[in-house]
Amino acid sequence: MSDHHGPESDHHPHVLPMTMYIAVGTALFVLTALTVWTAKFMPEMIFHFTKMQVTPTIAIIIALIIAFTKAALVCGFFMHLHYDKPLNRATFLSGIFFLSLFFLFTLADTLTRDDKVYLREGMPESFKTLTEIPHKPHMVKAMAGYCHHGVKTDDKVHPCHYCTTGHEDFKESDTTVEATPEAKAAE
Amino acid sequence: MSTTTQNDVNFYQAKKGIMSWVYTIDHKRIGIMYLIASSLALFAGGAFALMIRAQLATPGGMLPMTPEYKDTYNMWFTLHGVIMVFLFIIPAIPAALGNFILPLMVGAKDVAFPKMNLASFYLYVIGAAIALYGIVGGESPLTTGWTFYLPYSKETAGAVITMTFAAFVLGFSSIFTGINFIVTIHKLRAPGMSWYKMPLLLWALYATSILQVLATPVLGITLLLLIAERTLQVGIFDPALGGDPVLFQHFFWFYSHPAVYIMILPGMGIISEVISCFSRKVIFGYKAIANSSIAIAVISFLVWGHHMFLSGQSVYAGLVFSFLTFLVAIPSAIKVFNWVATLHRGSITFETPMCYALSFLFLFTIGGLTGLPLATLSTDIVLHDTYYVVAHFHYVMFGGTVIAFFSGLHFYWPKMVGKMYNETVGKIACIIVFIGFNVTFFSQFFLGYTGMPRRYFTYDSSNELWSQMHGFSSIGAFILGFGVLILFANLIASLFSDRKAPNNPWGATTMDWETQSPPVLENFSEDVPVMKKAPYEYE
Amino acid sequence: MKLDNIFRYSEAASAHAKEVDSVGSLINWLSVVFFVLIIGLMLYFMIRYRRRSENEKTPHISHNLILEIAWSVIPLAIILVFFVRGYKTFINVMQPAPYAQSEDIYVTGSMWKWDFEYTNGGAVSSQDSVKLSPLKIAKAQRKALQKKSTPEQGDDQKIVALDKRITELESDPKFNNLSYFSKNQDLFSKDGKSILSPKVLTVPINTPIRLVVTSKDVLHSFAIPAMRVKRDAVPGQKREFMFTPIKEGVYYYTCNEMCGTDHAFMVGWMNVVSKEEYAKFKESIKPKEGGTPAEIGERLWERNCKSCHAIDPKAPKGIGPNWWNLWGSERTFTDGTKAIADHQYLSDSINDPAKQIVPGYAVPMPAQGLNEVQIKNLIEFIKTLSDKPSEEKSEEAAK
Amino acid sequence: MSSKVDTNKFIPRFVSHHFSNADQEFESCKLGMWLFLLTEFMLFGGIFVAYVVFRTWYPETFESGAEKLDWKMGAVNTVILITSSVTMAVAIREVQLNRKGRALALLLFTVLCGMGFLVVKYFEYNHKFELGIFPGDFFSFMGDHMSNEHLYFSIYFMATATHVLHVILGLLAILWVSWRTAKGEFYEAYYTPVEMVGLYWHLVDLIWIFLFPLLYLTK
Repeated sequence: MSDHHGPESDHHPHVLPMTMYIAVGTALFVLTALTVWTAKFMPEMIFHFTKMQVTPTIAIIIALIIAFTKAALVCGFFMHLHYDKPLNRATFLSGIFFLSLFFLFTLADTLTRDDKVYLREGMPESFKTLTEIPHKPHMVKAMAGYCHHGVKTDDKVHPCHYCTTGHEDFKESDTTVEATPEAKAAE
Repeated sequence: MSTTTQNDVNFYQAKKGIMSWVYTIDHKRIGIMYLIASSLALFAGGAFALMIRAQLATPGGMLPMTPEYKDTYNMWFTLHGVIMVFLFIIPAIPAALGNFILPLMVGAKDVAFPKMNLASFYLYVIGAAIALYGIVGGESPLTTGWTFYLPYSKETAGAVITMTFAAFVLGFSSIFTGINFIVTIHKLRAPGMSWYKMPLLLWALYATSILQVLATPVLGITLLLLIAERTLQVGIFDPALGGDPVLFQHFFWFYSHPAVYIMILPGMGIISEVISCFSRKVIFGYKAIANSSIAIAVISFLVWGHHMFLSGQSVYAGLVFSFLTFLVAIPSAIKVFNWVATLHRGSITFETPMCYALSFLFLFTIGGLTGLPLATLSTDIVLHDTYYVVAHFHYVMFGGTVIAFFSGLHFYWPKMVGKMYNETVGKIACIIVFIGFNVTFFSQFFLGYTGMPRRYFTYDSSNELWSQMHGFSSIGAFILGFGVLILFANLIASLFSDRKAPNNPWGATTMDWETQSPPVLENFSEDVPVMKKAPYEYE
Repeated sequence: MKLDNIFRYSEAASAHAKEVDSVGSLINWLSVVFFVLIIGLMLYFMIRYRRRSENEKTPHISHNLILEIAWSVIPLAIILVFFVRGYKTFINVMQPAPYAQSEDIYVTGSMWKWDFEYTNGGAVSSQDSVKLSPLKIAKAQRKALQKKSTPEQGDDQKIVALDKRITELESDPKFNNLSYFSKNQDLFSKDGKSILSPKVLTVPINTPIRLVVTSKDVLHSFAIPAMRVKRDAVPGQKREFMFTPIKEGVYYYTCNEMCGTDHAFMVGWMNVVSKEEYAKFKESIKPKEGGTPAEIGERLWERNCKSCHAIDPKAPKGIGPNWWNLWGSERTFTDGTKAIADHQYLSDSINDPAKQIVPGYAVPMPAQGLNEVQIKNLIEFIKTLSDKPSEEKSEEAAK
Repeated sequence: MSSKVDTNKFIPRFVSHHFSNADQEFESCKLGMWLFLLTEFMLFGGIFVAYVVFRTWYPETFESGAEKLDWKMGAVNTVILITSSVTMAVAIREVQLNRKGRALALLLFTVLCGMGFLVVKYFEYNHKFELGIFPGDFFSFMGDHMSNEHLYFSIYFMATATHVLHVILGLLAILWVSWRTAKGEFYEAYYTPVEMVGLYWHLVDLIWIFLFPLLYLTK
């Protein structure tokens, strides 16, 4: 084929300085540490000093802000969007745009759903049981013979790492230990 | 065109043998293969359509009313939908005609990623094979409708996993085509072709590709979640496990509403080309048509909820979606007005492609206007999920897209195969299709108005209007099927005729007509083809 | 035909139907105007500007800004009117104000029937529905007369009279909307028994009716075209809508969301009656309270089980097993195992009907959603259905 | 610049027939890759939408579910993925500078990190399965939990399994470009596949950046 082009019509790479990679990498590690700290340790500290609770909403907003910052760093520098053609940047941003439309309009429905139909006298019991399934999550306590982390209390193979002093919670709350077949067999 | 050299051998003769087709990365050959495959899908889907109409011709139907045959009808309309949507309408114009024409139109030697183009075709074939397995592979019939609504698609015994997986694979085929077209239009335009000098079909294909790239992945994850729902019982969409079946509809329509525009936009592009060409006149309001394609692409992402006004969606979301739905009507209307204005003071001839284009204007106008009562919230209460909806979207999908596909097929046929078809037979077929179509679907508006629900395999025999209209509709369907058969017979007969097509039989001005018919292997004889004059510059 | 009736939907019988229909007419008339305009111009241009010679020149008209703005803005203004006209009615129907006084009826869809429960705890059974359909009764009577093995004198006249009544009822405008199924019962039956038992929804006239819909299994959609209402029944969730019937009569309702094999049969009819009649009707379906467990169980049977399970020793074979002499008998199942019909077996087979099936009863019983007390009462009732004294039987079962 | 290329060391490469020059080819590939990444955003977007919808509906369930995950393992995996992302980015830089050996070493180190991620994920999954934490209806956890916590774990398993699938595909792609790097096919004028695989690998990292706080941290 006549029109192949040799290396003389070459592409010239845009080489970025090493310091940039190091700086961005460091920033990403620091932000990871920060997001862990804000989620796991900061609420306790704030509570200790100010007696204020960090609500889940605030926690998730903080986490998302950090996540978006990290994402911006990765996209901008590692994926070279900061230096790239506007077209590629537009491609990326259009993804964000249409994704946010997806979020926005789906939530516009799910957050304003009118299935909390005004309840009145006379709703039949059967109808009530049919329609209250999804919206009422409730706590299910641990089964007999299991600690609240879900590990069998007499399991020698997989001891529970979280109940540090033995299955402490289990001993406090559960009284049906005799009822389990294993316990009976042991006696 | 230079004198005959090695370069002027057309792409059919440049390489020989079956393997040269199997391994080809030539966009023209891939386009031809797509055309054959999707036409086969059209016939399969059409066969199901005729069976549906045969069943509904009388209230009692042709199937015995015993439990084992009720699912047969449900399977027919499901497969009609699945085959027509995923195997025919979505790939027909972009992947078959678009693949052939787009690189010629931009003046490129091929699409940007020829191997990916071939992969797209093979994914299509694999998807079609999986779908075929789902139909004849011994699983119980799929009866969910092409929408796969949960929880029914979770509880039914049908071949849901097979079919959804087929649609998943076909989705990737569609994505690959979309990526290819966007990059080709961005990077491989001929020197001299600026954005506003592109033919309008390119704008339409560009807008289509945006939709394919952005919307299809959501279908992918939706179908994956549906498969997970059936195999792992994940419960995200299952109310019995705390999930929400309406969320599935959001997921599904986030793809499937833009998909409606994936179907219609390329058709609109073809109509722009054809009307301008056969009116011998510059297209009226070029920028308006071009920009409205992009506007449709963007707004179509905001309106999916109008399929769900009554589906348990919040009424407030319904308000928002109704409002936005009205907005998307405007760009479509602008296009229609521009096409009609193009006819004004033209020099109009009525070759077969133009006949189809004019039928398109007629049918698409009806299709568009009958969409308004569905977008209006209060009237949608009456019409939702009735035959009115069926009639409306067939006016848009068949009267719009498929008629535009026929128009494009006749328009580009000389370029694709190098032979002219019989003009008279083509026109007769067009008239039969037009009449058959209107008889079939206009009667369904009356059914919908009087409350006949969709997807019923029988109906009230005491309602005379219903019996009459269903009867009309069934007769029309067979007329329509007959017309389509003549159409394809005419085209296939042309292959064996000796009417060689000139390079530019219609006197069109876009770059694709500058090559020979059929084109040479690398499309243009020149090394770097240059756009010489703007499109639609007829004198 | 009156001009404004060209675009009417099915018969309008609710308060908001007029508004809906007028919006529909408005849209359709404007659509006609636009259609005539567009297609008229198209046809005119086609004829006026057809090519007359090969060398025709066309003018270079690339665009006309004012024209283009006009045909973008005018349609936009028009369709915004549609939006405003449309949404008010929609909100009123789909989300009635919580303080609105209304008669509430709870609608449950399941494959493939609709159930209606009223605020006084009453529910309609299929049997009641049959009674509510004069046409059905007349047809059933005629059939019974024709099938008689020993015809009596005067039967012929009776049949003629019934035929006349049937024709009358069929041509009655009130019954024009009746579904196919009421008239073609025979087509929809299996082994001589109707597999469908559409229930009649009875509502009072001129009263706001609030229907709260849900579903037991998959998505359904409850629609009454004449009332201009429709809404999906989402399993596990409640949806409501409100309408005020303004015309007495019988109107059909349908399921509009694909829900499986018998989707097309998920239809029935709604009876709009006067307020007095409705009060009487509501009183008649009010569940009786108190009584012995067996009496409560009998009422449960009437409501939930009667359509499939007979309690009469002479009754023909039904969809489900006959309950006469069931208690304490030995049951053989399709997998060959056997069991004594004691309390455990009965409550098991009510809770999980598909687990053990007696040969000859192919259709598994749908889940009934009865609680333990109800099951106990039902079993007490089953115990009384025996030709032996009840004490003896229960002793046997105890052994 | 091309004069600097040692042609003994690198295999010269020609531009495909339908492109007019190497820049056009590179930019086309890059645009194509970005469009592909766009589809990946939308794909994961679906799962995130499901997450947000159910989180707003059942906040307690999600808090209870998040407590059952081991945030330390998640944090370790985040660090691993970020490290691999850095090495991948630097590997592309080395290819651009014609340093074949260093590029290869960095690519292989990236593969190692990816495998480390999979190993940690394996232990996490294994622990969940031992406790009976499965998606959806198979959820058979015996300890304290919310009544519909299987939904949280459905989303957790769907999201992480899809992500793990992407990690595996990414690793295969990196191995492929490592092999071609070793053969000397890439140099400053032609390194498109490395760049593309790099973009893909960063996407994998990008998605984990969101999955980690949303699934593990926010209770």
